[in-house]
Amino acid sequence: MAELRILYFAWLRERVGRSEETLELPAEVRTVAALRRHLIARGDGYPALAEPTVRVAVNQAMADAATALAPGDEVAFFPPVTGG
Amino acid sequence: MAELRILYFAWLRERVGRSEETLELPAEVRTVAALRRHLIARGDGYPALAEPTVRVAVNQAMADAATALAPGDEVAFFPPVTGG
Amino acid sequence: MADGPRVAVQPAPFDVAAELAALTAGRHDIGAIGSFVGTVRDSVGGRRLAAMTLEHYPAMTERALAGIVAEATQRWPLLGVTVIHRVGRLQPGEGIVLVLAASAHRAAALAATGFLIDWLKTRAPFWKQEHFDDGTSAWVAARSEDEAAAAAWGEAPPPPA
Amino acid sequence: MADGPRVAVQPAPFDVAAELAALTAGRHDIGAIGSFVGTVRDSVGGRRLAAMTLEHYPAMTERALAGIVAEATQRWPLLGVTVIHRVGRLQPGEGIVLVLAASAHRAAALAATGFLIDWLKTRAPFWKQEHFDDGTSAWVAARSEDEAAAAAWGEAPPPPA
Repeated sequence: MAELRILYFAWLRERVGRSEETLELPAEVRTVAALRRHLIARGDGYPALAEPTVRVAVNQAMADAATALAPGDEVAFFPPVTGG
Repeated sequence: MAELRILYFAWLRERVGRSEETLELPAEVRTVAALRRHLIARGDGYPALAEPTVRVAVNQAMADAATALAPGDEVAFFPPVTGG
Repeated sequence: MADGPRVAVQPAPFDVAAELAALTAGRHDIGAIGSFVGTVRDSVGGRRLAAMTLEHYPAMTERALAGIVAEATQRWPLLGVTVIHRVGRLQPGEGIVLVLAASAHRAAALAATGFLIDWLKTRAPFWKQEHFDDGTSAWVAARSEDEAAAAAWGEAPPPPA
Repeated sequence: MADGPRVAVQPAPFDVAAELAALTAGRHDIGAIGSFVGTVRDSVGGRRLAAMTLEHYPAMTERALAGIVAEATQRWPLLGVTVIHRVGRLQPGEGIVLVLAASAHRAAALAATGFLIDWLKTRAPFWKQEHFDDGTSAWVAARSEDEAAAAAWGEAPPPPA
């Protein structure tokens, strides 16, 4: 896969307006921080990703802004968890 | 009742050789400490009451050496508790 | 607590599911239930255990347990408490004690559960005697860790004689 | 642990008695079992709750729970662990989460129970949405007390982005 799979959960899913999408990885997007900027620039519901509380996981493991991305990765954005 | 009821539990019951007895309250026995001395002086198994870990309850409430005694009281001697 | 705490001392086994159901029956204000079950192990210090006998001081036991429960109820906003302690002869694997504490939130439920079992272990008049496979028996000695655990909750009653 | 921990994420209710029985079946080395049950309350902040929906991130959830259980198993000498978390729509009074931790002694069982639920609350990808009697819904906000409770156990993983 040359694409990223991107998932959204809880109120972020509602604000973005979708639960998942695929994205042909742009050349300049090499980190979580760059992906987040790229998505926010789309406007519509995406600026919700700028909320400072938003968490991110890459390939089902918690990640941070500096985490590197590669084609085929699964990236999930979500609010702080509230289970239990 | 002009008598004390005295109870013994666990290994103290085994050492003293009985689980309970009644005692006509001697005039000089007015506290738990005095009762303990009075019983220890009997010899046989009673010196087990001198063990420093022995606890005492008067009328089903934890007591100490200075607790006053009166006819009709129930006094229990026992080792540190180990339930749970 | 709407129905008051449930405190029992009994030779019969307890049924955790039934006790949980009774504690929460018709209650929708409970958000968290902490529980503790103590059971008889089959070996102690490398020796095989055949059985255990729990002796108690009947006239004092339920009163002591009720006092411990009252203290917990003062310290935390509890919506239900159950304490059941067995007495008599128990086999390895059998339950000895059950503590349940319910509250709106987990911090109170879990803290109260720990408090109840720690205080019960040092303040309720039960004594354990272990019966080994080789036919010998021994009274369990009180552990200083248990005293320390109980004391860590603070405000201990007057020291015993 | 002889049989390994049991971790499940499911829409169906859990059966505490059956889980306890499975955890302890044939085991006589267990002396203490701590447990925690989280349930749906019928009111929140003075508003009546009609139901709650638990959303999760399926590909990540069991992995996150297994990681939390592995951490508990490293920290305490556990003889059995069960973690079951429900997803989907739940009614007031229903169970949300069950944690069981068994050990030879109570200190480990109770500490592991508290650790498992504290870490689960801040590290497992579940989100609660509350549905009120008036037809409105709201996502539950994360509580700073939960972060503090989890952090108090030390050695937090790297902070999220």
